[in-house]
Amino acid sequence: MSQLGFSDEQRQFRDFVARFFREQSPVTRARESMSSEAGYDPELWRRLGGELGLTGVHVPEAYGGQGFGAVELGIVLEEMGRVVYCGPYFGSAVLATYALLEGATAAQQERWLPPLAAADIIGSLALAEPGGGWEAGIVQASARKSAGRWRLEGTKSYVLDGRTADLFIIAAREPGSAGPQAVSLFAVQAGAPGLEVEPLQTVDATRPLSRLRLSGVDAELLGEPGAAEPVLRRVLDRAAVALASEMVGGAQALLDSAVSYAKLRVQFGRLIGSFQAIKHKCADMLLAVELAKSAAYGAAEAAAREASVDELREAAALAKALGAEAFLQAAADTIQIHGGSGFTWENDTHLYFKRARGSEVLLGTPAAFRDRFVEYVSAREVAHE
Amino acid sequence: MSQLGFSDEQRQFRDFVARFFREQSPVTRARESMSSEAGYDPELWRRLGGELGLTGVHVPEAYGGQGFGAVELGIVLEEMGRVVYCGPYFGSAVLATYALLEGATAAQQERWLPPLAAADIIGSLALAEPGGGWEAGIVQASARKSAGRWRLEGTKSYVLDGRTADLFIIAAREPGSAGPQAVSLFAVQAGAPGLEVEPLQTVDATRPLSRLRLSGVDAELLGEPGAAEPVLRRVLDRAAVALASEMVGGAQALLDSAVSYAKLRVQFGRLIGSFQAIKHKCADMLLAVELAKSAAYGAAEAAAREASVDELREAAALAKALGAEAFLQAAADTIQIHGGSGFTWENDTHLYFKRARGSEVLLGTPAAFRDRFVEYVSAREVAHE
Amino acid sequence: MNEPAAEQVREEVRAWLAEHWDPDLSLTEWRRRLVSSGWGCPTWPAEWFGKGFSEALGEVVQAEFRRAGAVGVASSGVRMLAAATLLEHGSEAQKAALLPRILTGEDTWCQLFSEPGSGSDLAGLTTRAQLDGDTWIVNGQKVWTTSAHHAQYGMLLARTDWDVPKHRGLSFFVLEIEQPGVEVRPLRQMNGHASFNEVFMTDARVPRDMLVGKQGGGWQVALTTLAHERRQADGMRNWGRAERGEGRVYRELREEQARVMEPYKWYPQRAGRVDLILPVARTSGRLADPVVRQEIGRALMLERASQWTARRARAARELGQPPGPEGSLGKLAASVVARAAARAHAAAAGPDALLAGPDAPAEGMVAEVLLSVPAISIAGGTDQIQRNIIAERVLGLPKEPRDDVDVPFRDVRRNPSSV
Amino acid sequence: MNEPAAEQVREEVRAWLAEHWDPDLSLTEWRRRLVSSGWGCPTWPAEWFGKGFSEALGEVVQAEFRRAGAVGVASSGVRMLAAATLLEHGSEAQKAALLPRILTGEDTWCQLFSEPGSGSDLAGLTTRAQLDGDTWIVNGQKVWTTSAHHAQYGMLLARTDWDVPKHRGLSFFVLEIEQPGVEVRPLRQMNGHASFNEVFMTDARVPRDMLVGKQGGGWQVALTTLAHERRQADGMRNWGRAERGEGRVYRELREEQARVMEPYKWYPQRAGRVDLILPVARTSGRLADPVVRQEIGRALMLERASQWTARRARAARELGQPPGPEGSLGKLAASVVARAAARAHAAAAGPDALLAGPDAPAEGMVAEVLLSVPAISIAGGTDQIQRNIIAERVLGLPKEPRDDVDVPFRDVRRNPSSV
Repeated sequence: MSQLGFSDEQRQFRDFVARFFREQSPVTRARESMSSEAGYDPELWRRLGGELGLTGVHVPEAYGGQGFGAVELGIVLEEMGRVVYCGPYFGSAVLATYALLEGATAAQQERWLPPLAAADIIGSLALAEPGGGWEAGIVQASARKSAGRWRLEGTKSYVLDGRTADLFIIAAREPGSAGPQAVSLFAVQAGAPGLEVEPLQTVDATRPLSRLRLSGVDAELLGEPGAAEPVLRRVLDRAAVALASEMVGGAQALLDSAVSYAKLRVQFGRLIGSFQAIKHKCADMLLAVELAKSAAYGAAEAAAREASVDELREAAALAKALGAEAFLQAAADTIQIHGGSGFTWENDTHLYFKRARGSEVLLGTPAAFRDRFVEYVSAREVAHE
Repeated sequence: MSQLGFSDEQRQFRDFVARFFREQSPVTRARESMSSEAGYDPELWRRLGGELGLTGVHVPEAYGGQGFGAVELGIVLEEMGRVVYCGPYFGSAVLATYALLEGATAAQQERWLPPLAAADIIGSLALAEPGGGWEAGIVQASARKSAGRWRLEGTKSYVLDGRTADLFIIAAREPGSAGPQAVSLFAVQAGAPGLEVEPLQTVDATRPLSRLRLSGVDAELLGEPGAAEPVLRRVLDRAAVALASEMVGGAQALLDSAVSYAKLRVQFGRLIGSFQAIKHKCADMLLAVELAKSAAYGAAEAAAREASVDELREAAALAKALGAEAFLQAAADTIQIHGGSGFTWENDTHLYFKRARGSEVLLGTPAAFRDRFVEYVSAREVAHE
Repeated sequence: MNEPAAEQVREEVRAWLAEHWDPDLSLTEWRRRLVSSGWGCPTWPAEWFGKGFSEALGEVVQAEFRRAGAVGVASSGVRMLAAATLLEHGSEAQKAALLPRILTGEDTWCQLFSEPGSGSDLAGLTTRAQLDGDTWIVNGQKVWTTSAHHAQYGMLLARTDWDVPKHRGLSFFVLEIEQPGVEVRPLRQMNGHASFNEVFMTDARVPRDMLVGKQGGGWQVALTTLAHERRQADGMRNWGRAERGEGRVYRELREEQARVMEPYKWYPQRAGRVDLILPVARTSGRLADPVVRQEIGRALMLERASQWTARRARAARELGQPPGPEGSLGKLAASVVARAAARAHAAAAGPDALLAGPDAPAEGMVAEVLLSVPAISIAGGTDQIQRNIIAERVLGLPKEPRDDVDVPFRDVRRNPSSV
Repeated sequence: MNEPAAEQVREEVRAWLAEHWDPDLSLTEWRRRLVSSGWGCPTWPAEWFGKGFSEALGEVVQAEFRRAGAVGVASSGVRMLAAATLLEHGSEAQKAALLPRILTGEDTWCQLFSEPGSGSDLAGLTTRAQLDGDTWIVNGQKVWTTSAHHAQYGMLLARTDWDVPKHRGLSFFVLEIEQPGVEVRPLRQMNGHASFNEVFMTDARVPRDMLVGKQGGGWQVALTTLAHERRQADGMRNWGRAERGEGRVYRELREEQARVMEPYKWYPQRAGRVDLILPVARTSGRLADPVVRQEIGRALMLERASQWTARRARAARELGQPPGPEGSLGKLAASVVARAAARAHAAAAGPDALLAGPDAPAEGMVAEVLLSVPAISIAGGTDQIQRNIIAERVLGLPKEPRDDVDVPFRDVRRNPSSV
């Protein structure tokens, strides 16, 4: 049972993070970053690591992290979501870092977690393939061992920060195998021979994606062979929670923007916020945002206290689905409330709208998570009978 | 391609039918009928047949009908829907009559259509079984021929007007067969030995349903053996169109009621219809009702001009799904606009609400029709490529 | 305000209970002891049947009562709204005369606020009270009154001045129900239940000393009632735990609870009975249908998130943090959950959604859900009013321009049918 | 009003075309012949470049043009709104000077109505025009102007009197765009297109004789423009059929059409591209997913019903029957269809909804749909305004109380940023 309260320390941490992003990375920064050569702001990124320790907030102190948990990670992402932070945090600090935390040997963790936690390198998890699916079962890419070396073949898609990543964690399976078993994780460094990175054109320019072509790429096995399935489940549940936090941050920023505008804008001699059509839209938005927040907070707590797999996956599905819906609806409503100007490039709303569209399908659609949620709840009910 | 206009004759017919129901069968009549012993008003029913010819509006003149088509039938049902007419019209004049028109031999038609068209007897189509489904494929009831006589075994459910019907048309299959083929239609008269009629308690008391238990009931084969599947498809497509017409009539009545109330009721010193919350709800209701009407009218035209099977089934699915959604939403919104009084027994809205709830699932849910619509449209597109 | 220590209180209450608690007393006898001792309402003022304790100390007392299995004062239903209102606004004489029998459960109360002509716009009510000598003469009609048919008293809000703005011309009275000028009629709802009444007042009489608060100050008094009503509605989920003890006092308590709960028995259906969705879907075989699962998922997710939102508000309160918006959304969230639940039930039931009664899914509960859910968006403030309140009070959006609040009520447009 | 017979007209136009139609003329040369002969706009008055024919006879002429493959006058884009407005409200001199070059296509027009501070509330605009001798001096900013960057003229609505109610202080002008006081800037939208402009007027000049209608009568004039705009928007679906003929006139016509259509090229995406949903779902393999099919079904059904609703309105018109409500719903229906289509596209595309550009579903069209659909609920009147109009004009619901229409505009609250 989740408690759903934040301690005073956590609230102070949130204030600190919120102030940092508000001041150092307002939305104008996302605009600059997304159209820059690198696609992110390397200096800001390094500050997140070295100066602030945010890239390692959830990494054990032994590996150079802060040793906090999923709740603090959720706070970071929520505040990043508010400003549509444009950088490799979600791909590197969440997906890749969790993959190493959950799936690598101690030696591998010692080697890669400190530079990841310090934002000295960028990590990227390459799981999905053309056609999508964020689970071990969909993996087609193959890993063949010969003469003591693993070689990867195949295509990965929707890979976050592929163009800028230093380290790829790639899921591949034994040749000829099928199903979620027989899938392993591998580490490949950027620039490895046979690894081709093709940037994809994305709806959300603040979250760059790539396609990876693997042609006999030399790779290092992470952890045990054939053990990727449970690892990926833990990683993806945690990542879904983190993404949900980012989405509720974005949704809250939209609500704030819509409400401020409705308090300023006059039409027909009245503030538009005094019209029921606008008022009720804002109230519904608030309800959706608060429900999504509760889901995200509850899920972060479940992840933080190493809840049972069942409890976490249920909460993660809830958080991801409600977060995506609230974010997308808030974006559409905020455009609508801003009227014509809400549809312009100059207005920030479209950055959130595009982030919402992208986040909706990243890691799985709300429909897929809704279906799973029913499965989980029903299974638990039957088990408890 | 449908034309979607009504001729002047059709408009006059509508005016005539509308006036009749408004004057002779206002909603109070439905209230009386639904709680009466018979469950309908036999005198009114006989007037629909003899005096007005409405029960045979779509029956060829050779069988004592008016010889009009599906458009006129749709007009009758739309006007009945407006007043939540409570009587066996849909079950007898639509389902049973269409079943005979489509699936009986000329001799059988000569025998049964005239009394049906004249409302001298009540017919009822018994197709669905416990668990539902309005298509030949679901039939489990069996028909065994021995010594030249057919005997039916099984259970039918959701049978309209079972308690008052004189003639049942029952779908049953060859023992041991499966799938939509091998299903035939049979005629059984009320009171036949082995036929047990159990009234079901229904959400919509204006449309009584029964369960039939068949224990070796002696039955007469209708038309050819094993030919029921295409017959039922034609019958059910036409019935879906008729039901859609009834639903848009109900939805229109609700909209009228909501709008009148919003023009009369004062809160906060203003007519409530001047509040955007009410105003926009009414506008959305109008849009849904008009879209549903267009679908129902287009589908009635397709049925009337004996359109291709493909065109009719597509239009019928459209009309049934949109009609059900518009009706149910209009009912919920009208209750809401009426506020507390809308939730009382005294207020007529609940009669429409219950009719809407029942009509939503009768013959198949909107979700099922939506799925089929996609199938049909997609098949046609591919065929035309 | 020097409070005794918790330990001391615990010992005192234990000793008192050891001496006085007796499950074979009649419920009224036992509660009279509670009232006279002050242990029944320890957080009430010492001079009014309480002990003037803090909430925390009150919790200590309650814990000892639970430990001993001792029954408390009558605390459910509309009577507690009356008690809270009288405690805050009543005269000395009113408190002395009315509070004890509220606490013992001897008196049942009802609330006479809403009228056919004023639902959302409560302050627009038109029931009229005119002073005639020492008696107020009341004429008008009230509606949505729970339990009026067995109530002794009604909290009556009536208009005593038509020449001032609407909120300023109302007065709050205690009306005796059992009198010739008051007629109570049951009001049947679309789901077949009749848990409310209409109350017709024709020259009904209220003694002058049964005005609560000031003449023309009724709106402020009613706000106290409404605030407690909201709190009670929030707590409704935990109601009606059956007491299981043996002895006369328990027997009478169970009867009292059954009587009090009777009008609310369909409220769980009104809220959508989310708990029944999966069982219904399993029984119908539709749990495997992906489209049905989406509807079910929507309802289950909204319900879960809604529960967690209430818990968030509670957690913030317990941590002493300022309340966020999450605390104001419960009523609207309940509507959203209930609607989603109704859709899920209909989808899960399939064609059996046509049926009602014992043959229907979940022994007719699904039918009852489908026919009860529309009430949740109306009762106790429509969704539209909730959205206005949330937008204005929580989000700070500007109010709609109004022309009915600053003018004499006499000049305000109102429903033609109202008196 | 003695009209010639259809047969006689048909022969006349045939004879005229046989003599004058020449696909090797320049487009302008040919259209000058149309203008001077009156065959280009036969339903226009005979004294204004037409023949004063009925719609029915006009149809006869058009049919002959189609038969001969002869090109017509310039009739697309904002210029025709200008023509209709001038024809109804322009002075003799304005009609004589401006109409011919509209019809030949030599002049392009734009519409200068909307402002940043007045979107839904068009009559609240604050662009100011002050008479200085024989010249109106205009200051202010307009927005959402299509084609301003290559227009010669703008239909300008500006405020000339601040001391009368808002609708009565507006005047309608013809503004020359190519002058120092007018600056046109492209306005980029969230979908990357820049099909509109902002127009800044700083001491821009309008000769006194370019006031259209009366001073202070601009609102009535603008209503004519808006009525034609609505009609044009309804007909938009049939636009842009490419002409296929050979010869200079056709070549120039195709160029003109491409230029006119350029700003509208994303409009089909804005409307949801329902036609692409099934192909996208087939390609992605998601057509088999029952949940995706529901979304697709919703969009396809709404689109079909919406088309049939338009057809119903047309049928009633053709049968000479009074128009029903179905004719007023097109714009709101289009929003509903587009939103359903966007949901269906997203569902059908699956994870590929993340992508844009040539690698993305339907060569990036799905991404463009997702980023364009939000505009359809705003442009040309938001959904909220549409619902108000439908509720008030079609359903007859009462208007909201307003306090901005009967007072001097000077005293009406307006956006702080506006001039």
